[in-house]
Amino acid sequence: MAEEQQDAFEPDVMSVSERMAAEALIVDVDGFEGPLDLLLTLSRTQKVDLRKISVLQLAEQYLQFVDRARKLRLELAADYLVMAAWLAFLKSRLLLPPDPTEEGPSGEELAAHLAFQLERLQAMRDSAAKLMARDQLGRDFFARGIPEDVTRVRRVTYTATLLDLMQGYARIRTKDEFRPFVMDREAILTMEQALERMRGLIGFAGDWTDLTSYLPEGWEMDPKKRRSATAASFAASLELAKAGAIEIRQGETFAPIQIRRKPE
Amino acid sequence: MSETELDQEESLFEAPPMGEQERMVEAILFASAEPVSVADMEARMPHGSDPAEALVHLRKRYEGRGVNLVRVGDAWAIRTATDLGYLMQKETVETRKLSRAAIETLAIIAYHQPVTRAEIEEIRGVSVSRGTIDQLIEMEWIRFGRRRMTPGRPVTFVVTPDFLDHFGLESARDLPGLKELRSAGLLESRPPPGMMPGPELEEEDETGEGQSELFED
Amino acid sequence: MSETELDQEESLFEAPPMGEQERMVEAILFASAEPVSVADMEARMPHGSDPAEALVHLRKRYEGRGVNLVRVGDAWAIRTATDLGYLMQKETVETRKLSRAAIETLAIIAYHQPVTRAEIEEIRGVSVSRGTIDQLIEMEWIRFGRRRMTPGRPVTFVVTPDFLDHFGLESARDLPGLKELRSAGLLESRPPPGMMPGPELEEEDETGEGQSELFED
Repeated sequence: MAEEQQDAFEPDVMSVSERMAAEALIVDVDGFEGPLDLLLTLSRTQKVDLRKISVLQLAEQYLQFVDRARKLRLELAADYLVMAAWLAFLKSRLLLPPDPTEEGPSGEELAAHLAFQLERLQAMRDSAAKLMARDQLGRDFFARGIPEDVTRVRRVTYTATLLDLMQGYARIRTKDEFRPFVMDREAILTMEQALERMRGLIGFAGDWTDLTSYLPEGWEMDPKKRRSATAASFAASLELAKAGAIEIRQGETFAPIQIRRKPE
Repeated sequence: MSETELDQEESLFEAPPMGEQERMVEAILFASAEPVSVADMEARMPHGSDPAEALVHLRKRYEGRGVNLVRVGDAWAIRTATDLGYLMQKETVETRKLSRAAIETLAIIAYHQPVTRAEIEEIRGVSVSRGTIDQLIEMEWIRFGRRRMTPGRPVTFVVTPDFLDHFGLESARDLPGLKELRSAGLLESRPPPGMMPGPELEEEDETGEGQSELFED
Repeated sequence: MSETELDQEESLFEAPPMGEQERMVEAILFASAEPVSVADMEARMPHGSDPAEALVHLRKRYEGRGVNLVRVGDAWAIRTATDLGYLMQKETVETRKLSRAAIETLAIIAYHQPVTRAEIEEIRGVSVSRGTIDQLIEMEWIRFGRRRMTPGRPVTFVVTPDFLDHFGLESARDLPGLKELRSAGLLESRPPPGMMPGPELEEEDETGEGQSELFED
């Protein structure tokens, strides 16, 4: 603190402890949470029950504090000054005999409310301290370390009615592009058909015969039909070979595939 | 559901024996880090179960054990016994250090709930910063309550079940010193006589019904 | 630490009674985020404690309870009793209408069983996705029938008793035929010129065997 500011106090006759207390207040001015907090701190020096506090004395202390603080050219927030003005007003009310013509609350009422406010603030501070002194979760007592979370299983069930089923079937059966599925096989020789055909023919093929000669008559002309019939016959011949009915050979890559009945 | 319907259903599905129900409640509570409400337990247990009764048995069973059954609002949780906290240093979670303003604001909300911001400011004598409220909401210790049916319809703040859980409170009624504060009239919101400095009071006193509101919704 | 020092300490600090140690082990296992080894427990408990013995007692205490003490490697943990696992699930059931593809596939299987996938595709005129078949199998409305004794030995599909149950049919034979569908107005149009396709025509013989297959196994 600057020397000249310190001088401001010199004329006052203060005990060392008084001066230290005053300095502490001034130094801490930013530490106060507003005028009410400051008033509460000041009231503690009265060392009495907050309900029996002398509001007049408190108001004087506050005004002195504000006065000193301003002498120190300390910037004081507006609400400190508003409170100072109000306390000055309160002081006058308390000191002067009540004027019966005047409206509004009496000085005693105002003083009682201020005392109530201070007591309430102190009570909340004590309660906050008690609350924080309680055993706390995660510090003094603990929750389950390996929680097994509830898994939400969403089960979807599907449903259909008999009507849906029949309509579905009817829909397929009456499709515009509908063709009976036997007729679908026009350009397709199924393996079953090829197999049937070859089973009948193989008995007559004692010697090596080209697989292509087993294609049904007329099928080798149409490329689509030929492809299907060749594939089906080849698959059928593999099936027959597996069953031990025939033997298959191919001279070289891409050479004609030949089959013959397995000699007995 | 009407009572007759309930009766019918009860006769259709036999509830499991109480011993089994106790096991179920035990399993459900052990599995959860959060308190579980009786309604939630009931929904998960077989039809006709009475978790409330099973809880009575279970609570007795865990009396004096290393973990205890505790009530948190209308929910239940298993928590380690407070005298064994020293064994759990490894599990200790560093909570963000709360400012004095935040701690006081929290206490005011807990003791005065539902309370408006203006009322908090009136009690503390300073304005409440947004950050303080935000921090408490973020910690899930306070939440918005009902709006006041007064001009401006200001929002109110109430404490949450998480708050109760954190401080080991069965309900907000169990806040330390609540009764004394109330009988001393310190929880009343007294309108200031005439002009007073500081934040203006704008609401009527609703504190009386406040504490009960916590358990309504 | 030398052995003599240990001995000295042991005599200085008496180990807590076994009941207390059990409480400690209980609290530690409850609060830990991972299974805890005996060595770890010992390090956390007061000097001279014997967590291994406490575990034996605690394990016995939890026998048949809703949670059990289980060994995980060389560590210990508290876990939900396996028979109560269902309590940790919350099932929500949603009912949806079966897709058109699934209904059509199902209808074909019902009318033509036993039927191969290739045949279903031929009848529908579009390929049948694996998902559709899987879905119907999962619903237990269809199942695999006998393999066809034809090359490739393709699997066949048949409908199940569950299917009959759902649709209120005594047997798949009770499904209305095409004629009935038509007279019921479900099959509006003309029969395709020349021939009347359908199960009656071409699978007469197979249908008989298919139906019986349903109830064989």
